[in-house]
Amino acid sequence: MSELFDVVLLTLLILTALAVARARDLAAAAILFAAYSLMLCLLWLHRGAPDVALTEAAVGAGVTTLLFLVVIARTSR
Amino acid sequence: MSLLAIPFGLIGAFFFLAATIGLLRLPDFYSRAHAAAKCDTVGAGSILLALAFALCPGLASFQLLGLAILILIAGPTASHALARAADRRGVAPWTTDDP
Amino acid sequence: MNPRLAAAFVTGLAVPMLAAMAALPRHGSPDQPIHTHVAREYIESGPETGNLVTAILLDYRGMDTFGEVVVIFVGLVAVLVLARHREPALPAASPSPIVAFIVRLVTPFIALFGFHVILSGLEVPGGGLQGAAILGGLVILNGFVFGPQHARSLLPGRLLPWLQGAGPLAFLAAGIVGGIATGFALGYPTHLPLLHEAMLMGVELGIGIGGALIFSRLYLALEDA
Amino acid sequence: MTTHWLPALVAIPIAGGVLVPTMSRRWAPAWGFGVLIATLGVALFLTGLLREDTVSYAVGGWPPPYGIELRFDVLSTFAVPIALVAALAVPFATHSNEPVTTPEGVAVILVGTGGMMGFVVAADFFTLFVFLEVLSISAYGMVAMSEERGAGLAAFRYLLMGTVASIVILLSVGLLYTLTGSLNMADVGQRLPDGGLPLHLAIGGLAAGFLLKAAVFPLHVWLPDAHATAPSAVSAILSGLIVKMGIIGLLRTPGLEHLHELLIWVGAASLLAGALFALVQDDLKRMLAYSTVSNIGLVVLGLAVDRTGATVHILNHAIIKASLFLAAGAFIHRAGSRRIEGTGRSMPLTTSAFAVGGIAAIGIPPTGGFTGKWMIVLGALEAGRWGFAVMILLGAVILALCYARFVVVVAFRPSPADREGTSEAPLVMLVPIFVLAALSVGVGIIGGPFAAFVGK
Amino acid sequence: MTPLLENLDYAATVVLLLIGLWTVLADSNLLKKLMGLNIMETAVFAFIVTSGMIEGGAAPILGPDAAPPFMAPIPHALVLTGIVVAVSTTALALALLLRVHREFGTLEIDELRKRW
Repeated sequence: MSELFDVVLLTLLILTALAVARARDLAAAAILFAAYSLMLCLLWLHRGAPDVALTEAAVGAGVTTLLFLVVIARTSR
Repeated sequence: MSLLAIPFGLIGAFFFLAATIGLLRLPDFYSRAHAAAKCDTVGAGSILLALAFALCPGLASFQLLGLAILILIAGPTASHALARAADRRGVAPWTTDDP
Repeated sequence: MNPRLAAAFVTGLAVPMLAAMAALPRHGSPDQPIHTHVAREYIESGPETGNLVTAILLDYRGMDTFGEVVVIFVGLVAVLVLARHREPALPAASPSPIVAFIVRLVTPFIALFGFHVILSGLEVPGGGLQGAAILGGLVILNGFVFGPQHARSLLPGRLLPWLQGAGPLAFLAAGIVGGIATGFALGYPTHLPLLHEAMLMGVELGIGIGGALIFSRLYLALEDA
Repeated sequence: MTTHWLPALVAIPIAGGVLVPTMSRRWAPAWGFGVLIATLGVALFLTGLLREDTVSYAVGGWPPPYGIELRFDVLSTFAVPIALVAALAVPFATHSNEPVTTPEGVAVILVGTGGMMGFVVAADFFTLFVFLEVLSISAYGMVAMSEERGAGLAAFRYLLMGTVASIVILLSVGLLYTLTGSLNMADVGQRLPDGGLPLHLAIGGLAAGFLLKAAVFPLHVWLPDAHATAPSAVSAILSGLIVKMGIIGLLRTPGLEHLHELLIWVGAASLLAGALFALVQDDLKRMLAYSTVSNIGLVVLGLAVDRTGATVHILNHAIIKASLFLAAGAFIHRAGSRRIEGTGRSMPLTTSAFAVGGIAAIGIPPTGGFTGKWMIVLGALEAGRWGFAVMILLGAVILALCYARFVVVVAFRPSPADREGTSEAPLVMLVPIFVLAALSVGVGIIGGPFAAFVGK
Repeated sequence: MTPLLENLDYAATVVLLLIGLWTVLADSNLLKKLMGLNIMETAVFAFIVTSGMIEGGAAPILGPDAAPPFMAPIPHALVLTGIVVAVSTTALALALLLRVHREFGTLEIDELRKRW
């Protein structure tokens, strides 16, 4: 049986993923995706995987989101 | 030293609570951003200070102090950039004339 | 695809997948095969101290990490083929003085932290790739605030084609040196501690610097494709 | 048996690819060609060694299952056609105005070749995945090299479906690892549990992912656009080599025998659907793309009834389909557009090479296409599935109609008035086409001993 | 057989994977499809990291203070590689989308079908 912290975090993760899937505004979806990545990073830290958490924070939430934002800005002007 | 953690933690918690209520209740983008910025700086700053006191003395408390300074720099800058971008985009501030 | 059809398909997939997940060994229990076979060997006979994940990335499974740096390299090169029609990127709207000041203030600290992460990966969480993402993110941040032209000026000009391949090249060099010293490509000579250390550092630096340049160039290519 | 040439097989093209962007535009194609010929030499040397024993290499000196193992076995002989086709595609592309032979373009082809080499010699599931990604990302980039309108969209759809396939494969590798605690293929095979839903999900996931990468009907929807819009030299690599990686992945999947019944039906459907779609195409490259779907179907069917035949057929088909796409590229180059009616009248050499390739693709003896197809037909008969043997022959008849039609269109239709005086293809195009066309016949003539070698 | 409740974390990763797959299949915007793909990828990473977890285990960083049991380190190494693969696929996909947008002026599937 998982701990309460895990259950809350996983529920939030699923809700955020659903929010990304349902968002109509692309920039909002990108920011929600960054939030999703950061929560995932928290989960991994809790799972004893600090290396993965650091990488997810820097690459998944950082670089990927920034690249998404560049493309969203360029395709909507 | 670690007794000092209690008041700072309470202050941080209070600011987080107030900022969250503000974020949900305030009428327009600028005032909500203002509330969120308080949450970032005072709230997170106090809690980090509280943690630093709790772990004092040690390397970790210095790292936490550094983190607090970083947040003190980054939070307001981000709020400022957001508000400025909104202003440039023509988001109008709320006034008392609005319903 | 029609959303309803897609929803039906996804729901149909959910049933067998969830059932299979229920039938897996309980996660977290120490007697599942994942903990009793290869991983145990690494923990028991691996290095005495330090970050085991980095040891696996560079040593036991070095070939995979070589493939990984090749993947980002080829991603960049493919993007560069696409971005040949370049329109000069628009200069950024004049940045707010506050933001500009703060970004100038923190840039050297973040750069220092990036290099720290690259080099300390052997002992604590971190490593070449994480540091590369931090340095690359720093260049992207500067591009957001001061415009892509400024971000481009932060990169080394003439050496760029060499340095962007630094990751694979460092691995190839380590592969050959290790091959001569131990008889196996990508072997690390534990009987020569100084060379061992130098090889690990060289590979980490190669991944870090090459990766940082690749992330920065990916951003620049998207900005003026 | 161990030799350092085995890691070198992967390292040489990748090192070459990493260094190309440092050189000037003029030298890039020559460098690429040289590196690929060197790779071909290594591949031939390793194939020669294989007559005595399988070659195995423990990277970093860590014995399997603790370290990564590379292994050169019968399936890895696919390294020879990989190096050959890639090497011939580079000089072929020097005449096109598409960016295939810019330093970046050559780098993509070289690294992609290295990825395929890593894929065929990997004896570890995660290494297999990593090199699958190297070659897939190169493939998406190769499609995007086309200047044609819509090529970007075709490449994006290819990327989307290819990445879904990769994700499914990674999930299955993760499941296998959770079940066995190991990633080494041989070790996983030994430690596999007897049954259970997770095992079936893992095997099914691997099969689904590789079938998607191999473009089997009805998962083929990405293939025609991607293969038809790509520059012709690249289409030869994509259709001849990269879709075959899905088949090699299937051949590496443990416990595939659980899925034989599925494979035989999917293969038969793909075989017929591909041939029928090919029949209604008016564009030569799209027809060739659908003919690839049909041939992949044949191979998937063959996996279930006669693995040796399937292996022989992917080797032969790589060479045949590459020669056909290069010939199509020569027609398009001379015609200046995709409307190629009558171009062949002034290009007798290319047209005859195309016809030879067509005969080989249909599978008429003594060409290379015959050996594998015949073995699969015999295998189907032996298994008592004579209905499938009939389907294979029916597919061959339909494909024969397709190829005959295009030979007629190219060679006997009058060409449009504005295009009088086209001439034979330039030498750098003609030589690669002829080498491959000659080989597609030659492999058939030595087919018997070759099949015996593969079957061993 | 363990009941699904005991493997709740695995079940959550399956849900995330399917949310991503649904976005890839059903969303009408190509950028959103790409985000769905990223969600699928992270879901698989979450599955792999979860499989290497051990109850009450420590992070696999050895040292004088660290005591077993340790989390299995190989899944962490695999996921690190996977994250890098994901970001480079995403970057290439974004470059392709810029080209699509330059050629057709839109990233909505319905519009693209009309302008093809």
